[in-house]
Amino acid sequence: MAKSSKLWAQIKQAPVGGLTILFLFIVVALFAKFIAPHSPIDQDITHALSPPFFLEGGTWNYLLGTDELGRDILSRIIFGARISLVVGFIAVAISGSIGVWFGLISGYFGGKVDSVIMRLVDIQLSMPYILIALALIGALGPSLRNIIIVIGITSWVTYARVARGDVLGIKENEFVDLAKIAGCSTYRILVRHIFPGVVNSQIVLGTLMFGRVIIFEAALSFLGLGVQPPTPSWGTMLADGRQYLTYAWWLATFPGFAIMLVVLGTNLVGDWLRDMLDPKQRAAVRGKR
Amino acid sequence: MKGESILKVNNLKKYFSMGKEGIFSGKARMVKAVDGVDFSLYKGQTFGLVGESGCGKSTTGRCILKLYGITNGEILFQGKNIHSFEGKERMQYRREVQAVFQDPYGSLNPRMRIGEFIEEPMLVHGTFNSRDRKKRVAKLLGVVGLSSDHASRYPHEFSGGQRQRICIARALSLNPKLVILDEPVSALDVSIRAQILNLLMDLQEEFGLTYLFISHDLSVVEHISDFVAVMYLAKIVEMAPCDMIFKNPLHPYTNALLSAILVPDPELAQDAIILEGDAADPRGLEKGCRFRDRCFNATDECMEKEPELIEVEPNHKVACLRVAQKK
Amino acid sequence: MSANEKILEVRNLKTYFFTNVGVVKAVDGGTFHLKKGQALGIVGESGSGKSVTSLSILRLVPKPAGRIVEGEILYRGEDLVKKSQKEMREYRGNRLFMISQDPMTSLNPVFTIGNQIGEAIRKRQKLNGNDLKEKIIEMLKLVHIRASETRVHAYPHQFSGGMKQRAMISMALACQPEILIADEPTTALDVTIQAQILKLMMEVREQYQTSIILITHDLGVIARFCDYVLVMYAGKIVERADVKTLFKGNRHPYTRGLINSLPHLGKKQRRLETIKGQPPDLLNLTGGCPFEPRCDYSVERCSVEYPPVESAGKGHLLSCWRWREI
Amino acid sequence: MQRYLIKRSFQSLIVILGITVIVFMILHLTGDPTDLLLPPEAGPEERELLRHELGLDKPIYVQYLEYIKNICHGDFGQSFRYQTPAFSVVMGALPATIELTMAAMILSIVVALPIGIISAIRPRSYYDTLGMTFALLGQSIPVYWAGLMLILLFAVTLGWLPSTGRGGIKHLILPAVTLGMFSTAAIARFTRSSMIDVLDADYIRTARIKGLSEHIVVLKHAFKNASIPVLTMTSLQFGRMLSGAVITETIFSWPGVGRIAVQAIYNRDFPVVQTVVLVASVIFVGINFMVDIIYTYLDPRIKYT
Repeated sequence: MAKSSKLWAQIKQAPVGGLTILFLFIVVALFAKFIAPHSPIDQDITHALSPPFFLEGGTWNYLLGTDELGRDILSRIIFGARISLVVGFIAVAISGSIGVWFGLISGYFGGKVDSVIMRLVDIQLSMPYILIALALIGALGPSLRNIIIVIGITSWVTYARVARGDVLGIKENEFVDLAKIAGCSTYRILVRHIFPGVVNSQIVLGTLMFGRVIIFEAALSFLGLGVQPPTPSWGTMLADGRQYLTYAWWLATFPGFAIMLVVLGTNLVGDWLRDMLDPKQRAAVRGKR
Repeated sequence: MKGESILKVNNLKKYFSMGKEGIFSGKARMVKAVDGVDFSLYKGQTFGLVGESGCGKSTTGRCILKLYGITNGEILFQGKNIHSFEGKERMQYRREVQAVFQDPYGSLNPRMRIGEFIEEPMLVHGTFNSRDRKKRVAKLLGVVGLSSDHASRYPHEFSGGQRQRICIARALSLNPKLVILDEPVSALDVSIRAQILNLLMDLQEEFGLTYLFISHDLSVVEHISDFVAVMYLAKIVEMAPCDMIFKNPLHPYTNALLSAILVPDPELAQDAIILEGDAADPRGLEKGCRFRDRCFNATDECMEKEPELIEVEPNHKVACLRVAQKK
Repeated sequence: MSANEKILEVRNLKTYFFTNVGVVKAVDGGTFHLKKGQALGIVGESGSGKSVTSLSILRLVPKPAGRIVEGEILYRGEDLVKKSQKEMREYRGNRLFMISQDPMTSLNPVFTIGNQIGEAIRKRQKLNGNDLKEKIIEMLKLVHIRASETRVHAYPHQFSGGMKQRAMISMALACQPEILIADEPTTALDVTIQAQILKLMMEVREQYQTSIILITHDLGVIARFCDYVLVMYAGKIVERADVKTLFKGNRHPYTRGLINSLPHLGKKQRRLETIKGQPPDLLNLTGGCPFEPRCDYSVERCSVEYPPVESAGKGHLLSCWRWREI
Repeated sequence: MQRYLIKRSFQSLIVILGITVIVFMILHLTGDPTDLLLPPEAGPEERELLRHELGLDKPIYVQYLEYIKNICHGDFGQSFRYQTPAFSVVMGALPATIELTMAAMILSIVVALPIGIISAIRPRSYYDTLGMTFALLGQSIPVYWAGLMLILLFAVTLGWLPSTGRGGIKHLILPAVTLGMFSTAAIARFTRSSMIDVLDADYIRTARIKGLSEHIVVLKHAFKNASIPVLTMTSLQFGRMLSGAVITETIFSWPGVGRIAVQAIYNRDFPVVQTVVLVASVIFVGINFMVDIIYTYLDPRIKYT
């Protein structure tokens, strides 16, 4: 009774803005075909660099204007959401499932296993990850699949560190000893007793990392080694728009704004989830990429 | 009085390594948590193991529970060395020895329903089918004074005393022979403590359980135990049947402990023996009696010679040179 | 200054915690006083409000959830409830001091013991350099810390639990407060160390005529140390009496149950008497007596109306509808 | 303390070795460098010859050992593009990057600490809400977009500050703000939460019981404790910054190692890429090691273990 009313009190504090942003983002990405007013790749040179509707020369046909090839920016942003959603979702799933296991094993067994995994984490944290990612993508070729894989394997450390910290705490609990005394196998202890205790913080982390990954993917595209044209991606749009910054500012501004909104949404929702599911975990994880 | 021995601890030693002394020297720093302890548990009886924090009483319990490997000595369960158990025998041991710990909050997995929690040992050991297990959970809940519809609830809905009852129910689920009770009432409020102690004693009678009762609280130990051992810095300093040790304590440490108990009665004027200083660092003790620095009776000999635990009167063992000389 | 002077009077103190789940009435109408040189015990189980009472006196109730909603805390006639936090600083450390529950966490781990005691000394005397250091060493000697000359420079983690509690007491001595509140000062310590600390506190009390409020769940400590005792249950003071009356002539069913449920050394009984049921849920209290569900004497009236404070003898007050029959 | 520092330097060494392994592996993953060095029409014999010259026909561990040997001698290989030693290419650009990251770091700390501390003292106050809203935004804005928007506003529209190149404080402002934005937000939020944690501690209550003034309680007793996790977090931010510098330098045409590295990746100039990665990693490991030494002053518990 006390717990349910507490839960309700926390649900009432839900960040409506953040949830709305994320909801819209997912809907837009899933139904881009039906929502977008234009094709994202059809070029119309006659309307190239047309400004957004509220500026002089803008038309309602191209709400947010067009780019240098006359493609509708709004439609490109709508289709770009797909890339962000797919990359964010899969990369988080990959890195989360790698990281959580490393963290579980490292924390539970301790000793030499722990030292080895923690050194791996240190190594990963010490390297400028963006260069590693760039070099890897350069080597493997810039396909969507490779981008997801590279982001996935370069961001497992955060999950591992958080999971390890959780496990170290959970391990101190006497129910773990009681499980051993009852004759539970190590696998059962890990899966039934330890894992449920790390799930909440991993969900929180995954939400926050979702935003980070979107930024990361766009950064790769921005540097030219992300999703290749003509597929619309927010990072590529930013990079392309950069050249026209002085006289067609809308090219770079709107896709960046979209990234910021989505990331803001994940941050808001992530913070709320953390307060609700995992009050112990502080902003600690935020800084660690 | 004694009856059948169920578990025997012979010269048990447990040292913990505290890291290496230097990166390049192989010598490890050792903390001797338990340093040569002998005792036996007899069927249907309660053996009280009492001492202050860090004396090694809990470590002893954990060695018996096979949560730690041991450094030296042996633990015999019904005549067999428990550290030689493999496979089937190991599971058999896990079935027959259970435990209840101090912290009622840490003992329950917050994400497991009470029913699952009590059922888990039976599930792991493959006893009964699913339906019978559920029935048994309901029955066990009744035995410890809870209602069977508590099974579907989560731990956060229960108070400390109720949680401890749940732990007891789980411990009983496999019909164990021996239950290690490690400070089972220390974290509970005074008014709840008595409930749990009564429950433990009732269950012992009903199921013929053997208890190893580990506690720092002498009045609780006196209440529940048949036989008591007092530990100080990794060793037993005095061991005797309960009445004997409380009526006629021989070791100066036992005396000091007893006099430090605050009797809830303002009219009983007490003159506590105030011991100087803190418990010594076990690392500094190479020779001599481990209690010598705090002892009000220590002589030069105590600095040099380590006393053995010897029987000074029938069933009453003490590790003190001065007491041994007097007798 | 007479020996019977009331230096602290608490009147109808109500300290509530406003959580997002509901209001917890941690202290609900506490009235008591403390005389010069007296050792007042407050006994109760977890959640009874005994610690919140002491924090209220110091005006250190955890914000923002906790608040003193009503009542007066008169220290020599001055109402502390009305003081600002800045004004309270003149009382804390000078007139009032508290030793808290856990010596392990109540000292700051990153400063030396000497530094932390020095802060307390400098509150009263503006000492510096060597004078200050000597004063600190003197303080450590007062609480029987050996080798105090070197221990001044030690950090808390190098001290054992008992030594930390001694260091806390030496801080109290440096402040020379009129009222020393000790919140479970020995709970985290071993029995032999507990005996040392209690002895030290008795010395302090005798030597400096300090009034002490000792908060504990341990009736043994109360019997040993206190003159007068308050028994708290679910935020209410249910019974108060001098220590002898409390143990021998108590009339409240909770007090009686509490005392009887203790195992008595040397008096081997097969079963202990118990108080039935579970501790109360402070969020769901009705208007009646909070002990009613666990009480063997309860009648219908108990669940509806909280009993008034009545006198059962000199200085013996209690709140129970049926105390005359007990 | 010695034990601790010896242990930490030992760990750092292992980390650096591990990095060399990974860099070496990535280098191998990128394929046969002879493709790049030889004209496409080169025959297989020519190729074999070059492979032999470069030692590529030896077993992989021999190649790795030689690689380590060369690094120890300061030989990081020739830049394919500049035809000069890769190490000197990177070292030439390093001061610019250090200038930028240091400026960004100092800016972050100077701005973030007061925001975090004041927000922690008065949680849910007007100031806290404002500070934390900005921090949340700061953590949500991508570096590259922030950079472009700052250029748009201060360079293009207002014309106050230059948008590209290095030289003087004016040139430094926009890149430093861009690079420091995320860290400022992160450190501010983290400082706030660790201060709130610490302000809850028993020893803070003890300090208040002693009647100490509020600023001594907060700045002496609380902050010294809170600074320990904040320092850890800040040192991790350095790692982030070295990555962030890659983007920032690209946007502002800042002549640092980040920009060189990106160009090198485009040009498949691997000796330069690996030198940048190694140098950056060693710097980061070095910073962490210095932070470890600072710890021993902040936290006496470390000194004695």
